[in-house]
Amino acid sequence: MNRILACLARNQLLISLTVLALALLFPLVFPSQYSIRMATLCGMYIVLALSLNLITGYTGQVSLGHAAFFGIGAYTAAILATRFGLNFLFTFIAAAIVAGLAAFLLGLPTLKLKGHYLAMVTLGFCEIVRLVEMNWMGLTRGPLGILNIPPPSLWGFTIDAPIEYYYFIVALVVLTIKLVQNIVDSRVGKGLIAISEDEIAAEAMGINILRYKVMVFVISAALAGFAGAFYAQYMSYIDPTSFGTDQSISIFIMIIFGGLASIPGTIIGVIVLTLLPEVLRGLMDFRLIIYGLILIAMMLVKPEGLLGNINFTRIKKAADGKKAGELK
Amino acid sequence: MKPLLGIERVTQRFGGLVAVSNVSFQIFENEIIGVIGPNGAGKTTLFNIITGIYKPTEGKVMYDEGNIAGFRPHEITQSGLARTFQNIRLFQNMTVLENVLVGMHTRTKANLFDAVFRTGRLKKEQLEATQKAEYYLRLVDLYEHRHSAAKNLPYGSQRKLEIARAMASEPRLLLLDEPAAGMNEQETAELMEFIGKLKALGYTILLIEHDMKLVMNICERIIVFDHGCLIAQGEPEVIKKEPKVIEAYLGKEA
Amino acid sequence: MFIQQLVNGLTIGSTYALVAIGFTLIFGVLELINFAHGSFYMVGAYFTLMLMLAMGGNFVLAFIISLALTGALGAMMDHFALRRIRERRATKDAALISTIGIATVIDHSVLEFFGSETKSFPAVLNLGKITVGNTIISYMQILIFAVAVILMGLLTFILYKTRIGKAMRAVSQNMDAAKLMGINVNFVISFTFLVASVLAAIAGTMVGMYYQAIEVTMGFAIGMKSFAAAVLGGISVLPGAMLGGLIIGVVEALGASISSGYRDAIAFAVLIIVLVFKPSGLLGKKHNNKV
Amino acid sequence: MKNKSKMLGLLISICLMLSVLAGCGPASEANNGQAGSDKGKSYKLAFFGPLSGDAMQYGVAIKNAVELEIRKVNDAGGINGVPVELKVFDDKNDPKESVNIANKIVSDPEILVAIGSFTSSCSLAAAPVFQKNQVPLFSPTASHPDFPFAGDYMFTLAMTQKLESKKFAEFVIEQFGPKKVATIYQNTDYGVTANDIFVNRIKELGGTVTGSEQFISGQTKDYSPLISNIKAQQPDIFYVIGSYSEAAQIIQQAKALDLKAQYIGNGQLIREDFLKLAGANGEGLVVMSSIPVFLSSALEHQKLSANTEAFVNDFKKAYQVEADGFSAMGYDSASLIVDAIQKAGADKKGIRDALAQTKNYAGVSGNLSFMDTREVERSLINYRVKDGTFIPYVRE
Repeated sequence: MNRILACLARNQLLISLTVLALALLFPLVFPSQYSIRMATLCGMYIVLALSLNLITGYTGQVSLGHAAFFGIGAYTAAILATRFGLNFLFTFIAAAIVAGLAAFLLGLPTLKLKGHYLAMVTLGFCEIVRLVEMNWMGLTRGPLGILNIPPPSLWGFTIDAPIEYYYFIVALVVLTIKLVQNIVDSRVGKGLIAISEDEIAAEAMGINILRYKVMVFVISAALAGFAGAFYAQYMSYIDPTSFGTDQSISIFIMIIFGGLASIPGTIIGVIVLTLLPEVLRGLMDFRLIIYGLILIAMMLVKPEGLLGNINFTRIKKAADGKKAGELK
Repeated sequence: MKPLLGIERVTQRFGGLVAVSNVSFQIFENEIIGVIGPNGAGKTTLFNIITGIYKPTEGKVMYDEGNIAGFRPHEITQSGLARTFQNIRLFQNMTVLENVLVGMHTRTKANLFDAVFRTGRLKKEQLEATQKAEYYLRLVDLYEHRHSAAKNLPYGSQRKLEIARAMASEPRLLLLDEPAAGMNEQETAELMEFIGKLKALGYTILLIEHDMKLVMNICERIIVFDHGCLIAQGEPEVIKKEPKVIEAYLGKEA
Repeated sequence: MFIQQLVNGLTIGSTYALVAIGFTLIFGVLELINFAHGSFYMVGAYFTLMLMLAMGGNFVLAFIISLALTGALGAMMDHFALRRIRERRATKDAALISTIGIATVIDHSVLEFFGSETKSFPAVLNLGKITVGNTIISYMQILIFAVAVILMGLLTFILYKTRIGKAMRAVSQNMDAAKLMGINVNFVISFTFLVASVLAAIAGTMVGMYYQAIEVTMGFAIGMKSFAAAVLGGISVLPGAMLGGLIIGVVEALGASISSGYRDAIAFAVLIIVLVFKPSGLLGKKHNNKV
Repeated sequence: MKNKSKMLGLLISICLMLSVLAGCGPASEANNGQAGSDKGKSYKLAFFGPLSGDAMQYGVAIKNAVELEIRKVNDAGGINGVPVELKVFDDKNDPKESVNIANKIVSDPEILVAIGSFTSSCSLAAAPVFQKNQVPLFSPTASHPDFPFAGDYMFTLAMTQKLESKKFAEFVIEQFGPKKVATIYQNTDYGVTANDIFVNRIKELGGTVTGSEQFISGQTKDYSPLISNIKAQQPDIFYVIGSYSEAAQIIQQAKALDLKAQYIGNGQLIREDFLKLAGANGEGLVVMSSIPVFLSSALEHQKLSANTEAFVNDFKKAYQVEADGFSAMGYDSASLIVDAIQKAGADKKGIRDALAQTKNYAGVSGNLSFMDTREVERSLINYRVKDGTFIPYVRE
């Protein structure tokens, strides 16, 4: 098994390029609006899941409130786009900033909490945000939701054909992957992983635990806000029902299913769990029973997720090390 | 000669229990000080006070003319104190090299901006850091295992890795909490010889240890604790004969 | 009017306490948030109702069989789904996801067999009500409060006065050490799930009797609030579940009288504020980290 | 033990791989529409609504009624000899799903008209997709005021809340005089809009509104704090806007807290389950509705038109369950679409124009006509609950 992993690890770059090529060719192979739409939604969820993986996978802090930032981003973009007609650069960045700010305000006082207490606080926060969206009629029109959100446009060029949306989200996904990888492979990333391994030891190494947790919380929320802005301008209609705690929990399931702290794992986890309900659509009533059973079975067979704690960069280094060792 | 670290009348109470009571002593540059005493004498509690895990109920910890009592642990490490733990606290799933790189956290500067845009500074610093880390690993001859996970190392090597990780933050004072615990004869001898090398490199070391042979051979000064009090202080030979020390260890003659 | 809202709050609070006790028990012993607990609460109520209708209104028998069935379901859940995850030393999140899967299966099976419409629960105990000034208190409200206290007392008795209770506490301190002491850990944990599921079934039936209506979504609705109650009181501390439940109930009732829309937002805001100032909950022991 | 988990693992991964492959395959619609009609010449329609999840009961009722009409038409030889085929989709009452399905439907150019969805938020979400692809979307029940204006291909058989709630307010003032009114409403697009329009119209007609309390459906079962608020305002009239199960529990808890007022409700409560749930507490409740009631208990007291009578019996025979207002609207939607296809043939724009000109159509759900803004105008049918059944309202 580890021989396969080693070979995978060695030509990591080759594999990711082929996957990217496949992604770019996808709309030509499956041209129907429905498949492109599903692929675009997968892309959006990948951005969301990767950002949550930064907090839960790499830094070990369970957050069940990710949909709150997804919602804040969506509403920020929707309100800015509908009321001021700003181009998508502005709405996306504003969405990320507002979501990041919300994460900062929540994170600063609460990130000293551990494990289940933090999970409850984030779950509660997600419910509070949803209730604010439901009740603040003046800003969000409450349950009526926001209609006719204009598609993203920049200096005259508007994105509205499904295929344009698809390539737009593929670009966002690549950006997110690069961002997460860069953070993880840096001194900052090592600090985060140290926090997830053993907080006391990490602090003894001179890492300011609270500052790092708040930082990663803000980055991940900003990314979720980004995905929210895309969702708002892609669906052209949003209402509070899609930003509740059930959405947070389903994103959380995706990263556990795919494998914590693993970018390829998260991507596979998202694709499988987004397509599963569609594939089971035919079974109408038993669909969700089977979905539950698959979850249970998966946790029995592979509790650490499909590609859990398989870190290809480490395997590659070990393989190179061994090869170099033999030479010396 | 100005002391590097001064403990002034430090007391620590947990509820009713007094773990450390009114302890004062000083440590000077490039000394190797041993701290001994029966279990529960307050040695590790003192360590935790110095490294900021507990804020002392009373008293001061003077370092660089400032009282660092109550500072956060990461601030204390930043100012040049590094420590190991009684029960090993390595980053288990990270590789040996990565553990040491985390140890160098305070000595490297690449921030989030550098990481995201992979700036030149980040790459240069990463290269230097890796080389320095490999130097420390060679010191504790763990270089060959640098890419294997920390949890796969044998017990003795894990101890040495923890020391290498502490050294990586280039401390002025190295605090070792029972480094020889669980080591066999041959490993303890190697450790003794290694600590000697550290002294030659100019480190100041404060270590807690039960292995009397190691303490008596390597330490220039010994501090003895019993029931949270400092009952004796001085050269190894003097401490050996000190009646209070014998009594603390062997109990009163019948 | 304020006293009436207080009474309303205490009633809602005791329904949360009833469910929160189960959360605290499972978390205390296993350090696991049991997302399926709300589903057992709902399934317990459905079993009682369906059995009662099938057996011509004999409530007591239906109630007892329902407790047995739900308890067995809980123990089975642990045995088949969670035991192997524990044995493989997997992360806690895996067990968490498994309970979410179980909750999904239970909720949608009930939806499949009993349909999605709300079922009316016959008023088994019609005890009437008393009016004090203009505040109305129904005996049923007092009964629910009393049952919550009794259950907590019973559970405290089991935990601190019986052999199995001692074993449960040992497992909660250190599972491996408990094994070495010859405790059959898997049996103890399955028994814990059995007790928690019986508690959930009792709570579900009581709430069904009081509101005279049950529906499939009742489990999810109360699940989050009672988990918040358990955390507010200091998770793994039994009286904490009671205290947390009552506080959240009262805060929600008073909040609703201020602005009905933000009723739950106020309850969760109070929870977050308390946790910020008292990180391990109101009655939770502040565990200082042993270095 | 070891190889058992290996085998289980293999099983799981095969099942996952299959699902991933099937998922990515070219849009494999789960075609579970009408069996029988060959792939050859046929008028294709699509239905989407909540067939699972908590709104399942409403979606299934409408689907059954639509299929009943299509079976009737096909048995009679189809439209000018061409059979009608219906593709059915389940949107789980989730706007995101409705948009997914909308995209699936428009990908198949043969589908002439889409019937759906049940709630306004789902229909609103799907509307832009159908409007952009010029496919008529006919929702039997979406009553959100913005829906008819989401595009000129949008139709709804429900009187929008703007008209319905205004008529309710006028009825209340006319029957009970300008009294003190309190409302409790569900925080959904239906509830918020219905409450706002009703409350404003009451004020315009001189009534006073003592207060409006709001609840989030599915969030809690205990409405006592809200009811205590309302009781303190001592209203004469207490209007409950919510689903039948919520209304029943609210009324039951209001009676338990001795809230003395004339309780009134709207069309959502007209169901057998409401009477069962509310029990004795329902006595004296006045219900205003723009859709008819077919409960067996209410039928004895009512004289039904011939086609309504036929529909009620056919529905009961086909599905062994009572038809309700929603299924009546579903049935009418299907028959209106069939008439439009008869006139305009397989041309979507033609069908749209034919539908828009419908004037006082004697449908099963009452007599209706489309205004030029494609909103529907209906007359109110009101009831009172007496001895556990709905009887036609008569002023006492």
